[in-house]
Amino acid sequence: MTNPAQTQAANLSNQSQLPDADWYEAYARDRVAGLLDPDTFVEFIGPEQRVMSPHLAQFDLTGAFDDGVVVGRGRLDGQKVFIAAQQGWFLGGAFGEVHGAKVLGLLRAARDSAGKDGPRAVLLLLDTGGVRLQEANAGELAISEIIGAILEVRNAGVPVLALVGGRAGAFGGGGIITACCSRIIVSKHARVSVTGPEVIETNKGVEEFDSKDRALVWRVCGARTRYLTGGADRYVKGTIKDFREAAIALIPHAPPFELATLKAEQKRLADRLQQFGDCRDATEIWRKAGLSEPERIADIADDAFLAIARPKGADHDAR
Amino acid sequence: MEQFQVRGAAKERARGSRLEAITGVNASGNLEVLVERVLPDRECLVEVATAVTGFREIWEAVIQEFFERSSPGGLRFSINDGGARPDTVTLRLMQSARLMEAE
Amino acid sequence: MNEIVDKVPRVDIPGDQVDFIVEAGKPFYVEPLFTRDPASVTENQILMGMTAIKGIYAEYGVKRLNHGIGFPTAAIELLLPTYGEQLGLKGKIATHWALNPHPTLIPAIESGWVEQIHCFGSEVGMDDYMIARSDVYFTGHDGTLRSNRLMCQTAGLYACDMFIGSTLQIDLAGNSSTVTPGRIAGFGGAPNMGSDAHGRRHPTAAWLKAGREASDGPKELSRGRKLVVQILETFGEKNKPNFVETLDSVAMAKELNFELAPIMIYGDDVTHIVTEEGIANLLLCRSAAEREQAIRGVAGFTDVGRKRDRKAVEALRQRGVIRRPEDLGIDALAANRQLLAARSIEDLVTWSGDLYRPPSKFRNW
Amino acid sequence: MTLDEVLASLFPSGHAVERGRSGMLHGSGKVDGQGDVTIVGIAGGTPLGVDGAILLADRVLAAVEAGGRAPIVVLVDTASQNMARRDELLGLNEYLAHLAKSLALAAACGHRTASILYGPAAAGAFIAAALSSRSLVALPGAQPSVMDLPSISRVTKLPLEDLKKLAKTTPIFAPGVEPLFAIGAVTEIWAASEPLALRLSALLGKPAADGDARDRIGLERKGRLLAQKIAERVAAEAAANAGK
Repeated sequence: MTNPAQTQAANLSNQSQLPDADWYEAYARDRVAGLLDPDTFVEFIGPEQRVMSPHLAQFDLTGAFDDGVVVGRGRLDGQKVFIAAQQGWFLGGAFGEVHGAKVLGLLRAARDSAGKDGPRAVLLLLDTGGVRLQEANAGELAISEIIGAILEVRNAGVPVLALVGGRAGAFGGGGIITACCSRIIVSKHARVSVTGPEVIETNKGVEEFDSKDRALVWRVCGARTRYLTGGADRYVKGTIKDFREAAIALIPHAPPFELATLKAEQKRLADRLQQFGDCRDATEIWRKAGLSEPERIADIADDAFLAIARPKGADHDAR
Repeated sequence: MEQFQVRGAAKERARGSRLEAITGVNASGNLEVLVERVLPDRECLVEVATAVTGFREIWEAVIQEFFERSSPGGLRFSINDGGARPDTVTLRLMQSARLMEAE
Repeated sequence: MNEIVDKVPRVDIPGDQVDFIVEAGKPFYVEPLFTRDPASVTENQILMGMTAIKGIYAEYGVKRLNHGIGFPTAAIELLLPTYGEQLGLKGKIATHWALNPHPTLIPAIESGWVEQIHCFGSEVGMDDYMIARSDVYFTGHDGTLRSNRLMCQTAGLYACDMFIGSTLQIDLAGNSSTVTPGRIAGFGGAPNMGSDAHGRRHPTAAWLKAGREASDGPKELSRGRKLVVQILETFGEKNKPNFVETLDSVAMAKELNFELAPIMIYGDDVTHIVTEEGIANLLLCRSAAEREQAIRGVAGFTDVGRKRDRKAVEALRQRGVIRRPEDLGIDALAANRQLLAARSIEDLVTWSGDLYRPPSKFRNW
Repeated sequence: MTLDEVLASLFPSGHAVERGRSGMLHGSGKVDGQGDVTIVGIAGGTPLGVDGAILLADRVLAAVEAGGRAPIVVLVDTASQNMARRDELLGLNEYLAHLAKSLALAAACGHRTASILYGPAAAGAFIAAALSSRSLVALPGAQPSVMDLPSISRVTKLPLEDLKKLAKTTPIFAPGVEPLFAIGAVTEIWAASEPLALRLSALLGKPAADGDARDRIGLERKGRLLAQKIAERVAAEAAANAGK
């Protein structure tokens, strides 16, 4: 009787509980409030402005007052940051025209104000299935624009962090956006991927990918696999505070966007193909990487998982 | 999809001084409610956009009872609904009214 | 059978009762029927759970009980170590259970709420946990559950002071059924759990209190009553009302020429109905008309609920027949998922000391 | 157009293009007025997977490292990203991002980048190979898409016929060159009858817009009416709040 689509969001009326709340369950606004220093968040184009998607009505869908993304500025450990948080509950957090343009505008503002008085970092709280099919072209293009803008922000010397741990994960263009950021923070529930398991199953058959085998889904796309192979930089336990602490720690250690970084990434990704290119399951990768008890890694508790020494190369500046 | 308004009279002005609040989310079986303190003290209004048609009568009953119980004078509620059940609608309306009680 | 072997580790069904054997060649798929994902528990189910704990469990001091498999009772299981603890009810309620191995009861067990559980059958993924908690679960010498179905049915009928479970439809007399158009579901042990055994003679405080509420006769001669509680939201999936004038099972019985309409629990056995609107205590009703208004009075915005006689319902509320959450001192807005002892399957695994192994379909990691 | 036709008409003054592993192309060509340009690409409708993306990125980064400002032309005839468990397991998102980053770095280092679409390109492959250059040209045979209509129909539960009708009234969701041109994703559409070499020379000779102008173009073409205004509104609110 469980249905992931019906998973309930926590409605947190008590703001002081926020830092200890589960990232996975929290609404986008609660994640923002709990992540930043208390009462420092200022929203841009707030919900009262009702800047909503004009494209959903023709699909017989109601919209959201913020089109599923909250953008604004605030302070993190006293430092200025810009922040965008997707609402994974609304249409799977997918990128549409308005949604995408809000994130794009935020990134451009960060780029244009980079410097002494500008933001110290941009935080992207991704929770998305990718493109919103009802406005697929606008969503796809927005993703490309956002990728370009992230790289411009990085080029201007401002780190961009991806924080992923929501129910929708970071799929499709959201997965590509994640990997364009300077640093990536994930929690246990995160899935970072391009093609969703259901889509692979529909196109290639259940033998290729049984999307109902949820343990397999997480071994292929999940946080532990990404973290152990260098697809994510930090693996945190699930509270909002855990994400906050990791973000604070990572901002000073963001790799620059330059040729040396990309050459290192080229080598890193080529090495991965050479080492693990014939693997079909994460347990095979973990075995090859010399980790002990690879078949248990997906099941152990977070503390035990964090005690594992990551394979060589998984901790890197090549992003 | 269906859109409509339900107006009501309130016995008194809603407590607190907060000007706006938002709660819930437009998802399957859920709804988001945006509340704004923009009306005269004795008036209240709920604007509904719902994905599910044919339940207007129940919506009106739910909202009128909410007006009676909470007396949210001066408040305008705007709803984006993803097919929530009446109990969830009542809960979200009450939650949003409670948020406005903050000073 | 999955496999034919020379010697089985234990005997559940003696060989002389078996006429045919088919080796399936692959493991038999067992549906995890009793597993409810805490992630799907709603705020209103939490509110109903709080209402039930305070207005029924605490009110009657219910210690021996059986739970159905719905989400509202799963919410109650998850509220015991939190909300129940806040109310100081540990050790005073819900200590002895006739219950399948519900994973959602793990936090209460680990918090020391539960003294004993007799299970009808087993549940996928719970084996290692039950072996480790043989102090609570009634297991055999090899650590596994015995097949206790018959004993549990008897215990449910005679020994339990309360059955509480969900249903899909309930009528104005309190009859309930899980048959709805297009969906014919069985009702497992509910008819047995959810009926008052007139042969019972051993008293408990809960049983006696329920009996006295139902009786106007001399106290010394009033018998006890089993608490039979239906807990349900006023609307079900796709906004279908759960309260109806006539059960769909009546029409179905006519259509299929059944001699008996499939009723899960008959109205005269039901003692309480709990919805998000509050509790209707049918024990305190003295006429069919009163029962009807008590039921309408908790039926929310369904047609049945909106056709209530408002004055009669208010009078019932004054008498305590109907109790709203606020009458019990419960703030509906305090019904928050943060109150759940576990909010995910993963939390249950943690509570179990990694002994509970959820089926893959429940994983999100 | 076939690959040979594309190469012949774009680079009549000469080209040397190798077809490598995984359907990947690399080499160089001569463009009048622009000198040698780097050519990379995907041919034959090959899905873009981890193996292909890493090869393409390698060539792009080599061009950046070589210095100079030689233009980079990306020829695109792919399906979508390779939909396979193995590719996802290995982190396809990182490989596609790496390709997008390499093309962005090249542009930032002064290389004129242009993707030339002469076949299909969908979803993630469309983002990484086609949309990551500063210009995107559609040749005859180009079939850009995010998601095909039957799939959109399945997800949105709207009948295919209704979607087809709807697609005539808005460029916002339907596949094809025209809608993607209207929203600003496709920079130019070239017809087979045109002198393609001249058009390429003109395109590469024109400096890329200062920054990403696709939202402005989408507005000018009336295909994407909101994006630019909203991005500007966010930036304006951010500026009004600056220093706080």
